[in-house]
Amino acid sequence: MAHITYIEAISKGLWEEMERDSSVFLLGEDIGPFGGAFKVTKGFLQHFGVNRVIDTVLAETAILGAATGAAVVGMRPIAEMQFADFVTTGFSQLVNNSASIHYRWHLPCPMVVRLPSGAGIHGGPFHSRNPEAWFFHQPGFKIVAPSTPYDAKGLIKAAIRDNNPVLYLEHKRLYRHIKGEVPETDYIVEIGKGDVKRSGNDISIITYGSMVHTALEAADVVQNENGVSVEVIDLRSLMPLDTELIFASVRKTGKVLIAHEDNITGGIGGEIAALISDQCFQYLDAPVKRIGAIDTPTPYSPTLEEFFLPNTKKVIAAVQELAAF
Amino acid sequence: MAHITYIEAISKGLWEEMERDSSVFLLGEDIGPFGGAFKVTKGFLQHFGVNRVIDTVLAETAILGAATGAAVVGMRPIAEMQFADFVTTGFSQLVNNSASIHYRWHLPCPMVVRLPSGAGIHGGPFHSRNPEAWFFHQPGFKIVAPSTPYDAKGLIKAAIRDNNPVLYLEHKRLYRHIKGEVPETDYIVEIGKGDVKRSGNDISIITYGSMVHTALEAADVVQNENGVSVEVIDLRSLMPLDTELIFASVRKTGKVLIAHEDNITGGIGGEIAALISDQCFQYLDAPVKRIGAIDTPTPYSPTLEEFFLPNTKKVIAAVQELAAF
Amino acid sequence: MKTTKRSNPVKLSKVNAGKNSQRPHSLTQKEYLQLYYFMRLTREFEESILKLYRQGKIVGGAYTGNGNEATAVGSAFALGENDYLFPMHRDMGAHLVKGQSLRNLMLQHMGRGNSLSKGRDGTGHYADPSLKIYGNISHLGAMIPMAVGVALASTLRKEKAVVLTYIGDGGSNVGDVHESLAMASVMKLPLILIIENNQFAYSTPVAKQKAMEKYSDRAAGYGIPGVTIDGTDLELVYKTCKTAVERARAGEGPTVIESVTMRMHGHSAHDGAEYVPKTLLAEWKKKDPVQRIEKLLQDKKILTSKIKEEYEKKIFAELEDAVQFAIDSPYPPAEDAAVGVYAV
Amino acid sequence: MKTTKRSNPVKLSKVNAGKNSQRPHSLTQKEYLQLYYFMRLTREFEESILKLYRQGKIVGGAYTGNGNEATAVGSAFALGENDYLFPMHRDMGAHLVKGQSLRNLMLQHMGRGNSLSKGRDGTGHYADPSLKIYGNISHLGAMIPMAVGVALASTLRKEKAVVLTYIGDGGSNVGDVHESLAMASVMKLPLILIIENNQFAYSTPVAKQKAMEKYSDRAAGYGIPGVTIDGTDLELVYKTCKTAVERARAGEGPTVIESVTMRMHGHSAHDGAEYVPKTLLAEWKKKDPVQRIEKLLQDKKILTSKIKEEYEKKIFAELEDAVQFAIDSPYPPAEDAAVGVYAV
Ligand SMILES: Cc1ncc(C[n+]2csc(CCOP(=O)(O)OP(=O)(O)O)c2C)c(N)n1
Ligand SMILES: Cc1ncc(C[n+]2csc(CCOP(=O)(O)OP(=O)(O)O)c2C)c(N)n1
Ligand SMILES: [Mg+2]
Ligand SMILES: [Mg+2]
Repeated sequence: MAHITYIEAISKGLWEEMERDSSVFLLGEDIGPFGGAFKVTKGFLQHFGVNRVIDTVLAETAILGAATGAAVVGMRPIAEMQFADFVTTGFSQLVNNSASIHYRWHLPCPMVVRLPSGAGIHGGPFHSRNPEAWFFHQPGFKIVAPSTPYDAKGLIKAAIRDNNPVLYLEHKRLYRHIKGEVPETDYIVEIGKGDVKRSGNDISIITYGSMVHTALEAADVVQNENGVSVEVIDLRSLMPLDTELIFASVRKTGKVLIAHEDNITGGIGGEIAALISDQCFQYLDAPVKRIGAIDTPTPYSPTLEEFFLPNTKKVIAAVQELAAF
Repeated sequence: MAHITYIEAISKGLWEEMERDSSVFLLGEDIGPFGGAFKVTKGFLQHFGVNRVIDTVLAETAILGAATGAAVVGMRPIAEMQFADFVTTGFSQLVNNSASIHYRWHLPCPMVVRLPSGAGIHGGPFHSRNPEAWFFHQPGFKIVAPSTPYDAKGLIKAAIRDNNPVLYLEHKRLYRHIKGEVPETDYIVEIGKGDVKRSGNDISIITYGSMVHTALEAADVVQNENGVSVEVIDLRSLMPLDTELIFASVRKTGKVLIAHEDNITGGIGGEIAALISDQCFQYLDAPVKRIGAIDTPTPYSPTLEEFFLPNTKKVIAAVQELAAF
Repeated sequence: MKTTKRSNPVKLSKVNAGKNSQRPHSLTQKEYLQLYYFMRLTREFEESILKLYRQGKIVGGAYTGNGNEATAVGSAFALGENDYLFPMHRDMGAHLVKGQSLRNLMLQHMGRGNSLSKGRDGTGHYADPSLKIYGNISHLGAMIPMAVGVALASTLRKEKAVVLTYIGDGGSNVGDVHESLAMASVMKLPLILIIENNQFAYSTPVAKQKAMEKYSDRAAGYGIPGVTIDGTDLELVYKTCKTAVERARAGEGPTVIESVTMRMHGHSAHDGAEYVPKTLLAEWKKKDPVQRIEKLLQDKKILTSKIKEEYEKKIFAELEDAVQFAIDSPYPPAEDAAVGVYAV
Repeated sequence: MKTTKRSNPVKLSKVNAGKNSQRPHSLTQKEYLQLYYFMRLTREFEESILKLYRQGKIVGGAYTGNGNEATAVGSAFALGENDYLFPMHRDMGAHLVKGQSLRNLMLQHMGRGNSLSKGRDGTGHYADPSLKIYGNISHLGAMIPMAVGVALASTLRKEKAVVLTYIGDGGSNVGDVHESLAMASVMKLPLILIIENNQFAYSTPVAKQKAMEKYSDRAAGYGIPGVTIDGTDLELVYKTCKTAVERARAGEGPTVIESVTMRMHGHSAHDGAEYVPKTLLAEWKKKDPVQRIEKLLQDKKILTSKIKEEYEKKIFAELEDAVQFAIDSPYPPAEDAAVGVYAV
């Protein structure tokens, strides 16, 4: 066991998989000598060489398309977007090519796209994107969003071993703020399996990524202040969803809050709420509630961004409202 | 009143607005002498001239970006995507520039993007896209999807007069298969207002675009065969949603089927189901059900596409299931 | 169910000269005949597609490369077995030369369950790894970044295999093409891009797609060679591509070849193309690539009427077989639609 | 709340010579001094931004154009009042020349509620229609298609106004740039694109961004003029842009100008740029654009120490005022975040 940060866990996972499988390689902007904008691949070039750690031209369509092509002929590329926001510049490659390769061509497309995501760092409208919902709607992707160092390492390794295009959402605010125990030994976190990060009986919070920590903080507060027992489900995988785990929790608690940092409208919380309302209809003691960023671009000023984002206070209020229902 | 097709209604609406406002102009591929792949702008070049009907290079990013730029300085561009599918090639311009111009710059961005959408014409994976969900999730767009000639004309005129980027989804299968009465006199259909296309008491079908006709067919069948009274709500506007109208219908019937041609998972039906489950919790006598295309790319073979798409039979089955609940 | 591959002319066992084609630029008699065979095969195949389209036997639209046969056939003929092909919608001849069977192509056009895409997509939209053919998608230019990725994989794995791909005069303006050439040129990847300038992009004349004289003028903007050639001259296409292939194989990087041709048919089978000046068609008809090679080989006394008849018999027989085979093949079972989004 | 616009040097009433700048290429004494003033103003403004960044007073990141001042100032100086400016993140000098006030720029960098973007975005990311400045977004290249649209609007409305925009050596590879040049060249739009080749894209040396010799080599691929110039030579930048502006205004279409400079600072204030060879910086330091123009004007006896002091006094006073004004200005009220997604 090592006590490491979220970002160290990602690096370790990448490193181990590159050691294990020579068909794995990295491509992206400034990932070589510089080690990447967030230093995730620091030292990789020196160890793995220029054929495994490839600095590209500044061109996301080329990066994502090249990763797709290389994957189709048997390599295992890992493409880094410098910020998740810039995946929009190569959007067509992912939704038109990568996602449907297997359905159309019956060939695996084992690629990973690393997406440094999320707000709360005063990045403004163009360095704060949570891009999951667009790809969640496009059949063919797997999407993961770890919240802890353990999950971050286990999921990057699983993503690399998966034979489908996997979008790996790594939250920038968690990079250096979250530390945790991570095995030195080889392990993966299975894609499609959520995790009960806190068990409780009164209310289920279904969440992922950065909001897991927000939910856990809120859960402690309402436990102490209101004696409300909250269960926190960390989805970990957004596609496929662990509906088993979600429904089991809902059947137990009967009350649900879905929380994500992404904008509410059209976010994946809507799909989850719809699934729960459909599949757990008889078990619901209250309407399924959702919390997320308000429906605006991510504003730049601290005051605005604070108002824009969900936070512990807002989650507590939502939980208390549900408890009172 | 003229009895005209859906596609004629779109053309008439465009024509009238171009006559009314000289700042309105068209740009796109093959829209000039050729009159567009679907002939929506046939005869426009001859009447309005090369400065109002502009054939562009084959480059959607340039088309959508140029429309955005022209709109920001006071023109009212209407960009045609030859097929909705190709909007992915200019995705970044829309979600990064157009959608947030007003929020960031406090300037109007009065542009319309025409999106010939939808499947059922054996177009295969790349000529059948229903693109609404991606943009539904991006704050800043208005999105309309008419189902009748009356709405098609009224909504294109409203879209052109709107000071925001409006995505106008025109369903290819409706172009020449749907005829209806359309006033010669000036009128608009207000964006944000849905329409009760059939009133009923037992079950509400919330739908839009091509599925409105499927729903109406199904409603007649279950009325006759099962004596079930179905209300069909045509959203017409997907963003903003007419939640008033939706909730009123749900409060009346207590049972809801949401139907769209787009893939189910992550489609806007999820958001609508979530809103209903939240806001109409006490009124629901059955779980909110959804029907749509299965979660795959649009397959090419007739047998596959038939299985892939929702149709009258499937809607009838879903309604009967709800009725029996 | 896999069906017979490569449609071979009588006695010709193999088109490609070994794994990494080292065929000299000058063509042997045998090669001339192979080329002629594939030119005719391409033309006759597309004619039968049009006939089937009019009979309502094609699912969706039908595209032909009439006028483009020399470009499609001559370019693919410069490839070796291990080389990769990313053809466009006017390049049926390239599919055939690379070894695709008429049966598989017919099955694709009729959306049958035993087609290479299993009916999920049509026409040339399929992949056949056994022949290293990776078809296009509808989005113009979108396959080129993937071709770059394959060229990168080939380089990383020291395959010495090259990647040949295509784009039209209209599609050349899509950003994907630019990003691909930027990446391929900096990485010196074994990529050959043929720009098929066939005078029109759907209804839009090429004058409305470009302000420069030649598409090959864009190559200098990436520091790579660019040439413009008469795309109806089969030998010239082959030799130009051969040079580019050898250059790529030697690790000297990408080449852009603008092949000037004419789209002799409508954009697709439903398009009457009234917007194309009759005089322009008449001009280009004189350069019909199939007639050109036929005349050349007759003048060279390589193509005898006996061989010609033999080939025609074979071609029509094969076509009949392929059409019948496809018609007799069932559509995929409906429930198949739900299967295969993910690889296991 | 609107704040004072254009930061004018002493006595200089107007920078732009009338609506559609017809200023001759040769610079008057007064113009030389205006240019010098804006060069110093740009340099000092960015220095104070860095100071504020280190003091934690800037929201988010801070970018400077140190080494790029002549390109930013000289290019914008070639514009008239009615011309449009789409500046990039190294072009603070262009904002200033086009008339933006230090107060507004400080407010932007500090995310204040009375900034032009009302705190929704930072740095140069704002629009000021009164000055025809439309800022970039973070996505490199994404503003250029919009600039093309403005150039189209200008043409359709017969404004005779030109559009000046910029991209970096890295950003030039983004597809948006290609599609923009393809459209602008075919439509002969009044667009000027300056490619700021400052040797690096973040940590990536330009040798890894291009295989051709010059970025201006790409212009021929669109049939438009392309030149490469020393971007530290203020006069040369101005005159080159002036020629391009007049060409565009005359309806002769776009021009690409590669301005070769050096990014003397890190990519942004947090970046130590250890990856940049010290020798390279030393080389370029000799060509410091601000020192170059200072020396030139001193040699020409245009810039006296008296004027220099005067300007410095004025600049530092204005900067102090702007900083204080911004610091004293409140952040927007939190609830503002929910307002203004749609125009009414
Ligand atoms: C990105 C994109 N935009 C638009 C289309 C619609 N479309 C299909 S073919 C075509 C014309 C293509 O012309 P060109 O590239 O010259 O190829 P050609 O058909 O002439 O061989 C168009 C506009 C498309 N397929 N992809
Ligand atoms: C489409 C896109 N990809 C990646 C980035 C991240 N990024 C911001 S600036 C930068 C380097 C830009 O280099 P260059 O274009 O040369 O401009 P410079 O900063 O050197 O002036 C990168 C990679 C971005 N902003 N946009
Ligand atoms: Mg063409
Ligand atoms: Mg640079």
